[in-house]
Parts: sequence; C-alpha cells; structure tokens
Amino acid sequence: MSNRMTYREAMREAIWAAMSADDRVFLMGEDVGHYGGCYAVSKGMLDEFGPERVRDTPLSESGFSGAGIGAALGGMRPIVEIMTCNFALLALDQIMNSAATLRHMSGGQFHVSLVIRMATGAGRQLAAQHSHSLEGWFAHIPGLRILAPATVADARAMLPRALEDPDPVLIFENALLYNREGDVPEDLGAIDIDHAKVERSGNDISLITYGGSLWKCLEAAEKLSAAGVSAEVIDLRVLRPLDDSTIMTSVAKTRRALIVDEGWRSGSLSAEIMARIMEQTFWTLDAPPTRLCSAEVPIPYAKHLEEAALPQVDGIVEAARKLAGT
Amino acid sequence: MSNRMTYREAMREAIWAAMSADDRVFLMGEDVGHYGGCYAVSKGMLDEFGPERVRDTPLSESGFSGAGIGAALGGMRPIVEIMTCNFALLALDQIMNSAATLRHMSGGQFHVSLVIRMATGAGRQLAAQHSHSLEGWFAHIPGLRILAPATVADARAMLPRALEDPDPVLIFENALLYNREGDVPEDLGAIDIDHAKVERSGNDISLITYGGSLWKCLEAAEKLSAAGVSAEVIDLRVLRPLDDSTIMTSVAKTRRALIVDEGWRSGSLSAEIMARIMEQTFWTLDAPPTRLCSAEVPIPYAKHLEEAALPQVDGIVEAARKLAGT
Amino acid sequence: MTLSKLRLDRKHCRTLLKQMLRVRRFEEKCAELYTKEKIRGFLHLYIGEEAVAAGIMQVLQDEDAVVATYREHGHALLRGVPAGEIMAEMYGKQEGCSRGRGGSMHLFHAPTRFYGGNAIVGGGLPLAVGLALADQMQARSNVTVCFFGEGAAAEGEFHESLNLAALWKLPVLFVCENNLYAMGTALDISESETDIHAKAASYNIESETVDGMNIVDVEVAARRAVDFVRAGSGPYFLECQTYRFRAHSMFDAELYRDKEEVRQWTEAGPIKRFQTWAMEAGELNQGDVDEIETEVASEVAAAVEFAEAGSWEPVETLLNNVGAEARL
Amino acid sequence: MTLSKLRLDRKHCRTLLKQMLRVRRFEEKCAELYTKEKIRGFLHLYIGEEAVAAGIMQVLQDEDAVVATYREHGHALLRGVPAGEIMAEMYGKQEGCSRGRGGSMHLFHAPTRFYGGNAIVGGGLPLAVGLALADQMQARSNVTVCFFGEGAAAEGEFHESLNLAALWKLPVLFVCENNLYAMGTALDISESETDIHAKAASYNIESETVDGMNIVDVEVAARRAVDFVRAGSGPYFLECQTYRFRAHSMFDAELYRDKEEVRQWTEAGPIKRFQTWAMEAGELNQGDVDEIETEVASEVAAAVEFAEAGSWEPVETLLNNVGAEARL
Ligand SMILES: Cc1ncc(C[n+]2csc(CCOP(=O)(O)OP(=O)(O)O)c2C)c(N)n1
Ligand SMILES: Cc1ncc(C[n+]2csc(CCOP(=O)(O)OP(=O)(O)O)c2C)c(N)n1
Ligand SMILES: [Mg+2]
Ligand SMILES: [Mg+2]
Repeated sequence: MSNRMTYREAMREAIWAAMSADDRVFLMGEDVGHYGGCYAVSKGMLDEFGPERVRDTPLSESGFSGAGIGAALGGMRPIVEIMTCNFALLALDQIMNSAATLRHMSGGQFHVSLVIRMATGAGRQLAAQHSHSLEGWFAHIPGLRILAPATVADARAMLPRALEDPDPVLIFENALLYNREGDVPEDLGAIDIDHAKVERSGNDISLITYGGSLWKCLEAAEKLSAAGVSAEVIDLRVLRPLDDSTIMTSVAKTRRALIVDEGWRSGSLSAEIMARIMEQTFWTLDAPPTRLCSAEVPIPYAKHLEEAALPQVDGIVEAARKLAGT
Repeated sequence: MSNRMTYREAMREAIWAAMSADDRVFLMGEDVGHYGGCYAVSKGMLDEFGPERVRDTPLSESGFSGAGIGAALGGMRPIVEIMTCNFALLALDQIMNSAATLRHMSGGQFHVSLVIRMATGAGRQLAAQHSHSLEGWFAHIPGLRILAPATVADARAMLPRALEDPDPVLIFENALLYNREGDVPEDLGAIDIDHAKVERSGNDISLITYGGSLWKCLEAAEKLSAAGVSAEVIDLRVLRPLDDSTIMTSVAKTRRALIVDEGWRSGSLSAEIMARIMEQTFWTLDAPPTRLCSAEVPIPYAKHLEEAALPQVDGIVEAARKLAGT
Repeated sequence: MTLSKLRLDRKHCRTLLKQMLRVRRFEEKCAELYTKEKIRGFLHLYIGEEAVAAGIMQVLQDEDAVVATYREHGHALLRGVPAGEIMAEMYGKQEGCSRGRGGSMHLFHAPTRFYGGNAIVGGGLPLAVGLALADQMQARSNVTVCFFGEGAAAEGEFHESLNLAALWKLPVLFVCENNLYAMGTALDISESETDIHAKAASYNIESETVDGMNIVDVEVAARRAVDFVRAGSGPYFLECQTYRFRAHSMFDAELYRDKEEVRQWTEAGPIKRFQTWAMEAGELNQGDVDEIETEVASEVAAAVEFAEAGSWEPVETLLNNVGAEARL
Repeated sequence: MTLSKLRLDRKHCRTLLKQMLRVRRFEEKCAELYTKEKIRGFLHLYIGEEAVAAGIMQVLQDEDAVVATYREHGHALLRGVPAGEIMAEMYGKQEGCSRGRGGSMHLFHAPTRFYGGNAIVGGGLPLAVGLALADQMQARSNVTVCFFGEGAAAEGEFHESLNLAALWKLPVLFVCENNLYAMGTALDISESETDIHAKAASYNIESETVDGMNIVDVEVAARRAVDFVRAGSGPYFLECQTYRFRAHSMFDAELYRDKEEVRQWTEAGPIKRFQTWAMEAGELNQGDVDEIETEVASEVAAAVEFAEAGSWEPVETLLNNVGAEARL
C-alpha cells in the first residue's frame, strides 16, 4: 500500500504527523508560520498547532539555531528550519561548536536531539548567494548526521527517524524536488534510513549520487542503457556517516564508478567517496573512478551559465560512456 | 644571505614591513593592539603605527571581517586577524557569501584584496572549541586562496605576496609553529608562493602534507630512511588552488603516496588529493594512496587522547612502511 | 509637507516625481517581463517604497557609496546605473551591469560606487562599515549609505555593524526601510522593541524616524543626516516608515496580511501623494506629469530594447571572474 | 551594605564567605597546579569576581539551569559540581565531570543542570534561550541563568539572543560579568555605549547594574531578578561590575592595564570586603574564618587527591561520545 504525493506534501505530512504524535516536537524558523513556509512546507500548520509550536522567528539564524540546541537540551524535540543552506553559514558556529560537540565535550552527559532542515541546491537562477550545495561540505563535521532525501518516500520517512535520533541531524532538501511526485509506502518503518540504496541495478558502471542529482542519474542511466551501457544508480541518502558497504559492493561488481555531486569539485563529497573507493576496493577497479561536480564558480544567474555550471544528464552520459569505454 | 628567527618573528616582521611600505595596509582584529596579539605576533605595533592602523576590534568576527571586505573595496589593504579558525565560523557568511563571491557577482567589477590570518591546529590541550584544523575545509570555497605556511621562510614571505593578491587570501598559521626557528632568505622575492615544495627528496614514497604536520613528516622520513625507505616529503603550502603538478610528478616517481592531514578524515583535503591522484596518475600507482588524518572526534582535552586523535610521527612511519611494503 | 531647508521649486518637484516614477514604471515592466519569463529567479519589487530611495539619492554626491539589498532595482536606477544595464542584467545578458552573473538580487556598478545587491539579509551592513572605514582612513569626505529592511535589524550583523560604526565614528548613513514585514513576518513578531530607530540609541548613534511615504520628508531628513555624517560627526540612523505594495517576491501568496491593509497603504502611496500635492500647490500641472510619464516610458522601453538586443556570454568563459586570473 | 530582603544572620554570612573562599582557594590551587603542569591548556581564573557567582547561586533552585563561559570553575563549584570532579577534569582524568574530554573550559554536570563551559564568546547565550524556551513550553517554572563577560555583548549572538528572550518572554536571567576587559580590550575600545545594562532597554528587558564586588548587593539583586523571571515576567538582565585580579589566562603578559589599577581593585576585593564587614558587624569572628579556611582547605586538598587518584581513559575509547552509537 502506498500513497502518491509531492515531496513538499511528504515533508509536510511528516512534520504534521510528528507534531501530532509528540508534544515535544515543534517547528521553529523564519516564516514557518504566518507566511506558510518559504517553500510552503508548513502551510496550515500555524492554524493547527498554534504559534507556540509553529514558531516564526526573527531573522537570526545563529540565535534560533542555538535556541534549538538549548531546547533540545531542555527535553524538547525541535525542528529548526533554516530557509536555505546559504544562510546556515550564519549558524555554523552553533552547529559545529555546540550541536556537534556538546555530547563529546560533556563526556556523554548531554546530547542534542535536534533536527535542522534546510533547502539546498541550484537550478532556479537564484545566483551566487542562494544556490550553494553545502550538504557534502557539512558532512565533514563529526557529531552530525547528514540526510539528503531524494525521493518522496524518503522525504516522508526520514524526518520521524531523525527526530528519534539522540544526536543532531541535518536534513538537506533540494529545492528543485518540492514539486516532484512519488509514492510513499504506508509502512514507513520498513524504510531503512541508515543505508544507501541501489535505485537501479546495473553491471557496467556505478553512478553514485544523492539528492537532486539522483533524478539526473536515473535519466542518464536510461540513455546509457539505450547505448548498451548498463548503469547501476546508487542514492547515498545519508551523507554522514557514509554507507561504505553499499558503495563498495556496487563498485566491486561494476568495477567502474562515476560520482555525481552538485557541490563544487575541490573538497567535495565526491572526493571523499573516491578516496574511500581507493582505500577499500582499489584492486577491483578496471579504471579510476571519475566524478562530475559543479564547476568551481559561485553559481551564475544567467540560465545557460547556471546550467553549464551544474552536472547535467548529457554530461553524465558522456562521462559514463567515456569511463565505460564505449 | 639569510636571517634566523622564529615563525612568530617572521610573521611580525612581515606585517611590520608591509605596514611600513604601504599606508593602505592595516591590521584589524581582537587584541591585536593593546594586548599585543593573542599569539604576540603584533606586539609593539600599536606603539609604532597607532590605533588607527593597529585596530583593536570588539568581539564581532562577522562584523569586522565584513568591515575588512568593505575596506578592501574602498581601496585599503586590510589584514584581518581572526584569533583562531574556530571563531572564523562566526564570519563564514561574510567570507563565503561576500569575500569569495563579490568579484563574480559583480561580473568582475569589484574585487576584494583582503588578507585574513588565523591560527589553526590542535596539540595544546585546548579541547573541542579551540582545536579545529579547518584550512582544508575552507579550501572548498571558490574565490579564495588558502595559504598554510609551515616554514619560517614561508611565514615571512607569504604575507606580502598575499597583500599583492587582488582577491581574498586566507592564511592559516598552525599555532604550534610560532616558536619554531628557521632561516629566512634576504631575497624574499625569490620565494615562489604559488607552488608546493619538495622539502625532502626520496624515491619510495611521497609524504604529502602541509602546516604543522610537515615537521612530523620530515621526522618520519628520517626514521623511514633508517629503515631503508626513501621518503619524499611535499609541503603543499597553497591549499587552494592545489598545485597538482608537483604532487603528480612526485607520485609518478615514487608510485606510492601517503597524505598526512590534521583535518578530520571524511571530506578532508586528503580526500581531494587522493581523488586527484586517482584522476591524474592512477596508472602509475603501485598501490592505492593512503592517508593519515585526525580521528573523527572533536579534539579531546586529555593529553593522551588528544595525541591519539592527531597524526603522529610513529603513525606516519607505520603507515608509510605498510604502504611501502617493508 | 515639511519644507524646511528644501527648495521645492517646479524643477525640483519635477525631479522628485520623475525619479519615483522611473522606479515605478521600470518595476511594473519587470513584473510583466517576469510573467513572460524574460526575467527569472527571485524578483523583489520596491513598488510603494520609491520615496525612500528617491528622497535619499537626491542628496548624495558622486563619490559617495551605496550598499543595498536584493530589493534594489530602485536604488540602482536612482543612483545612476543605466536602466538598460539593469534590465539586461535581469535578462542575464552580458551587457548587464553585472555581466548577467548576478541577476535581480546582485546589481553592481563601479562607476557610481554601487556595491550591490546583497541577498544575505544584514550582510551589507559590515561592508558599508568597511567602505566608510576606508574613506575615513584615507581622509575622504564621502558618505556610505546602507539600505536594509527592518527585518535585518534582528540579525547579529546589524548589532556588530552599528557598534563598529559608532565606536569608530564612521561616515555611514544607515537607512532602515521599515515596511513592517520581513517576508511574512510582521515587525511585532520579530522584534521585542518595535521602535526601530530607538535601537540606534543603544549604540549612541543619532537617529530619527521619517514618513517614508513622503518624499519631501525623506529628502529633508536625508539632507540633515548626510550633512551630519559628511561633517565627520559619526554615523546616522534613519528609519523610513514605508510599505511594500506587492508581494515579497513573485512566489508569495501573501497569507500574512489582509487586503484592506494593503489597500489603505496603497491609497496613501508616495507617488499619488506627492503628485497630488504638487499639482494642488501649482508646482506641476497635468502637462508636466504627462511629459514625465512619456520620458519615463521611453526610458523603460529603451531599457527593454537594450536588454533584448543584448547577447549571452559564451559558456566557455564560465570560470571567469572567480579570481583575477583563472588560477582558482 | 544593602540589606533589603536579605537575612544576614551568622549562618548566612558564614555561607557567603565560605562560598567565595571555596572558589578563591580552589583556583589558587589550580594556578599552582598549572605551573606544575598538572593542568594544561587554557586556564582562566575567576579570582576577584567570586562575589558574582556566589551571590547569584544563592538564590537558585535545584531545577534551575546554568550556562557559563570558559571562566567557569567558580560557577561549577558553586552550582554544586563536586570539587574533585572539577579538579579531575582539569587533570584530564576520566573521573572528571566531563570525563577528561573537556578540561577547564568545558565543565559540564547533568545532575546540577550545569550546561558548561562554553569557550566561544557569546556562544552560550542562544543555548540559554533554548533551555528557557524548553522550560516555558513544558510549563516548568525554572530559571536559566546565563553568565557571560562584557566582551560578549559585542557579538551578534548577544543581540539575537536578547531579542528572542524578550520577544518570547523567556525565563532567562542574563548575568553580565563586566570586569572591564575582554582579554586586553578595555570596554571603551569595544563598545560605543559603555553602559552595558542600558543595552537591555533596547530589547525591552528589565535590567539593573550592581556592585559585583559586594556579595550582598549581588544576592539582593539576584533575588529580585530571579523572582521576576520565575514569575513568568520575562527575562532579566543583571550587570555585575567586577574585576579580574589575575591575567586573562596563564599566557597573558597584561600589557593593557597598569599595576596600580589592579592594586586598587584588589584592595577592594569581594572577600576581604565582606569578611571585614561581617567581622566588624559581629556576625563572624576570627574563629569562624579560621574554621571556614580549614574546611575549604580540606575540600581543595581532597579534590586534588581525587584528581591525582583518578585514571586515564583508555585510548581505545577515543571515538566514544561523538554520537550515541559509534556510527559517526
Ligand atoms: C540571512 C538570510 N536569511 C533569510 C533570508 C531570506 N529572506 C530574504 S528577504 C527576507 C525578509 C527580509 O525582510 P526585511 O529585512 O524587512 O526587508 P524587506 O524584504 O521587507 O525589504 C528573508 C527572510 C535571506 N535572504 N538571508
Ligand atoms: C568567538 C570568540 N572570539 C574570540 C575568543 C577568544 N577570547 C576568549 S576570552 C576572550 C575575551 C572575552 O571577554 P569577556 O567576554 O569580557 O569575558 P572575560 O574573559 O572578561 O570573563 C576572547 C577574545 C573566543 N573564545 N571566542
Ligand atoms: Mg521589511
Ligand atoms: Mg570581561
């Protein structure tokens, strides 16, 4: 049994259900209430749950993220929404120096059961200050769990599990996905959220990706198939901690890997995955893994330049074919 | 001809000389003036140059970093000192969303000729909030130039060149190095600051590192030599943009690479270097490159735990021997 | 209307009305072009708030600097950025004032010292402090004007910047465009003290509140403020009470305010109000107004034409302008 | 000394003196152990400022929460964290209150709701806001006390936190320990408005300034403030004017203040002052003082003994306490 809905609806339903089930859960962030959420995820929630639990905050990312940490310490289960990861830079001190370290610094006495949601990604001509893809970069920080739901089912399933996590979880929602439709199984508990997922099985090459790029990779896989290349597509889903075993199993099988990552190339998550492949399954490789990332440029406004800056289906197909030697 | 001095003295001399030579240069940051600099780098400068040019700031990392950006736009050549990279998180919005992007967003009309200096690194039992090594992580950001002087000569030579750069340059000074002595050549202009440097030549393995870990690698190379392993040691010096050619030339020769990086392993600079080796010189490898990084834990206070969390000479020797198969 | 220290002759009335109308008509065209998908991304219209930027720009000199927000078409236009270059920027053409790299939220223009175009709320304030610092240290008597919304007042950077500016007596004019909402968040749910200009006192900054729907009041206050700042007396904080008539951006369903409120403010709009007054006072007649509208219409049409005729930057230069050389 | 609403009987006088002395003697020992390299890293002494924490802790209840800074030995001790566990923490032993992971700057203690121990200046304020929010939302009448230095008042997080606390009427008591310097930066070179408590007004927060060298004044003010906060009237801001007698940390050459200034403040030290007063008032006699000193000395000695006897956490568990499971 499953229900069809959009990614936005899935996120909304997830938050709604969590708030209904547990008084400790509340939503806090800029424009989550009266405005209805900058991506309309929390529309209607203010009326349902009231301003205490759907808490519009002033523009103060560091302040309210830190308040989320404190509220978690005080026994609540806050969902903090930062409009986009671009603005999360303002809260990075609280995220790295407090949320991610409090358990450790206190010798395990305290823990921060906080969920921070934020939109990420480019593709809407919003230019340099609204188009970062920083999820892979945040995945550098010990103490955090980083989720990147790409499917509607994950959008629905990840939030409740994140709320159960005793430690801070950051959820990156690619803004291009909000309107995407998909099926959500009735039994959410059956959705494993600790592992990467083979979204498409194949033999010749592994396309390893997450978030918005998943759909580009699946499309590329179709095209590759037409060209006689059987591509396996892996949705990483959890960017920290990475699920090495799913990756290595796939690469050991296909012996070729292409990582598709919307982050800037240098120091991106793709580099980490390449390093791990090298460390763990070097001897099974037929060719060096390659990667397709965003160009190392602040994302330009002009449509054609923005498109050129991001990984695209054609580029994936081309890189995969080159790697597969076809 | 060369002069012997400490790393601290080299930094001080570099700033002093730049301020003497160019009225547009000034130093701004917390406690750079009356206190004499939290690492005593700017001691005596307030008396020499006055409070306008040795400008004590309030505790407001974002504010004064942003003011540095504005001052650069206005034709000055500010040196902003952020006490440590741990506190630079508070200024990350200004650094990434303004300093690194203004040239691009303005279509090349404006440029930010700003130098930001900060201390980095662990090893002094300062615990989780004072021990980050974030230079590799900052190296992800397009638009920035990232320098990590490891030698006294570089401490002296890099700053003036950074001040000549029309774009923002971040200088990470490993705090453990301030007391280290070394020689500074009279002819600073002869010091190339765009490339990595082979600090020790060898044939069996390349130890690739930077900053505080350089000295550990050199010590390890001595020990390895005693064990019959000839290690080449590369000081990266510039973390963005990376000097691929020096790295690849070395790895093509030794066919084995060990990267030593004080950052947390996942998503570290070491991953990027491994990825590039894979991309550029895979077929010359005798074995997969490996890396030694900091453990993925906020740095603990207790001495033995802190030591265990960081790359150490013995660990480097062991990893190198394993890789070299001896 | 307050007239102190302001010569409201026919010529000046004409200028004021025209400046506001330039913004109004330009942005109406932008909205139209947005629906035609000529302009993309976020588009934040200044319609309703024109008196603020128009009043303040009157009193600036060529060497002064301006820092604005993502709602800055009006500021750019009134500062002297050619309309065609602004429009071309929104088209994403390389003839745009930011070569098509920035778009609506990132207009820049070196010749007029227009430093953007900042889409990080509050992010422009530290820049303005620094620009003013550079002027002070180089003994130039320029003023840096920093525009921002009342929503920005909650950000830490507001606090840090005001303190720095006051502490160092920097020549910055802070202009808070208080339009009562930050996206959908009304002032009283974002500030414990809703009297915005009163905050300046806690930094020892001179401040005043002005009716931002009245261009004459704004200009008078701006003159006082700019004189103060230029004289080296330190920063000044001007709160302009205003209202945005349109949605926050083109995506906003405006659930947070009711139509009646919008109607009332629109009724008291700055253009309508000034035009009516000037005509009643006999300073302008219908002929003047028609003439201005014609001039403005042709400027807007020319801007669109310029943008349409513009060219796309070749994809090959994608990596340009990240750093001085292509070494990044 | 102000006595309003405070019963200064012999017992209470004894308590106040003893609490201050506990901090003083404990920290003197820390300084000594630092030179012996038993304690490493940064060590920030509270010596001279004892009346602040001692006065305020008097009026807290068990369920209240405390957030402090890197200069927090005194706060931890007075909040009830066992001296031995604090000392063991500074030794880096696993019997320490943070298992040796945190050290001097990161003391934590769940049983007394002591939330650290924060070495990011200003970083504790948002946490305190959140703790108070949790109490408010769960209808508990606890108070969260947040200590910070006057240097923190310049940080953006100060601004954002005060606004949030006031806007939501949260039960937080902000205690600004104004010791005139932030490291080597004197208040007047870091704040354009040096009257710290006046800042609270710009957020509509009740505030007052108190002589932080006078424990009785501090206690009286703290009682008023805590009552106000606990009653649900919103946050309260208490500025305590004090002075640190020692260097900022063990690395500080103290170039920024002169010896005479330090001497004068030391002269008027909180312990000396209160002890003199209490003895002159006949509330305490030399015997009492000697007795207290003996008790305190033995507490400190026991703490050192506890720390010495402590053990090192095995290196194998290095990755513990990063996350709930070792899955990070
Ligand atoms: C740091 C940051 N947080 C959030 C946003 C999203 N955002 C864009 S405009 C805006 C409202 C700003 O309101 P105000 O400062 O009053 O300016 P106005 O739009 O009313 O002119 C918000 C929340 C942003 N751009 N930057
Ligand atoms: C964000 C940040 N910036 C800088 C520092 C370095 N630092 C530690 S304490 C201190 C001075 C703080 O002064 P104040 O807040 O007055 O507290 P005090 O030390 O006087 O108790 C500074 C600059 C820091 N720890 N955190
Ligand atoms: Mg507004
Ligand atoms: Mg202080």
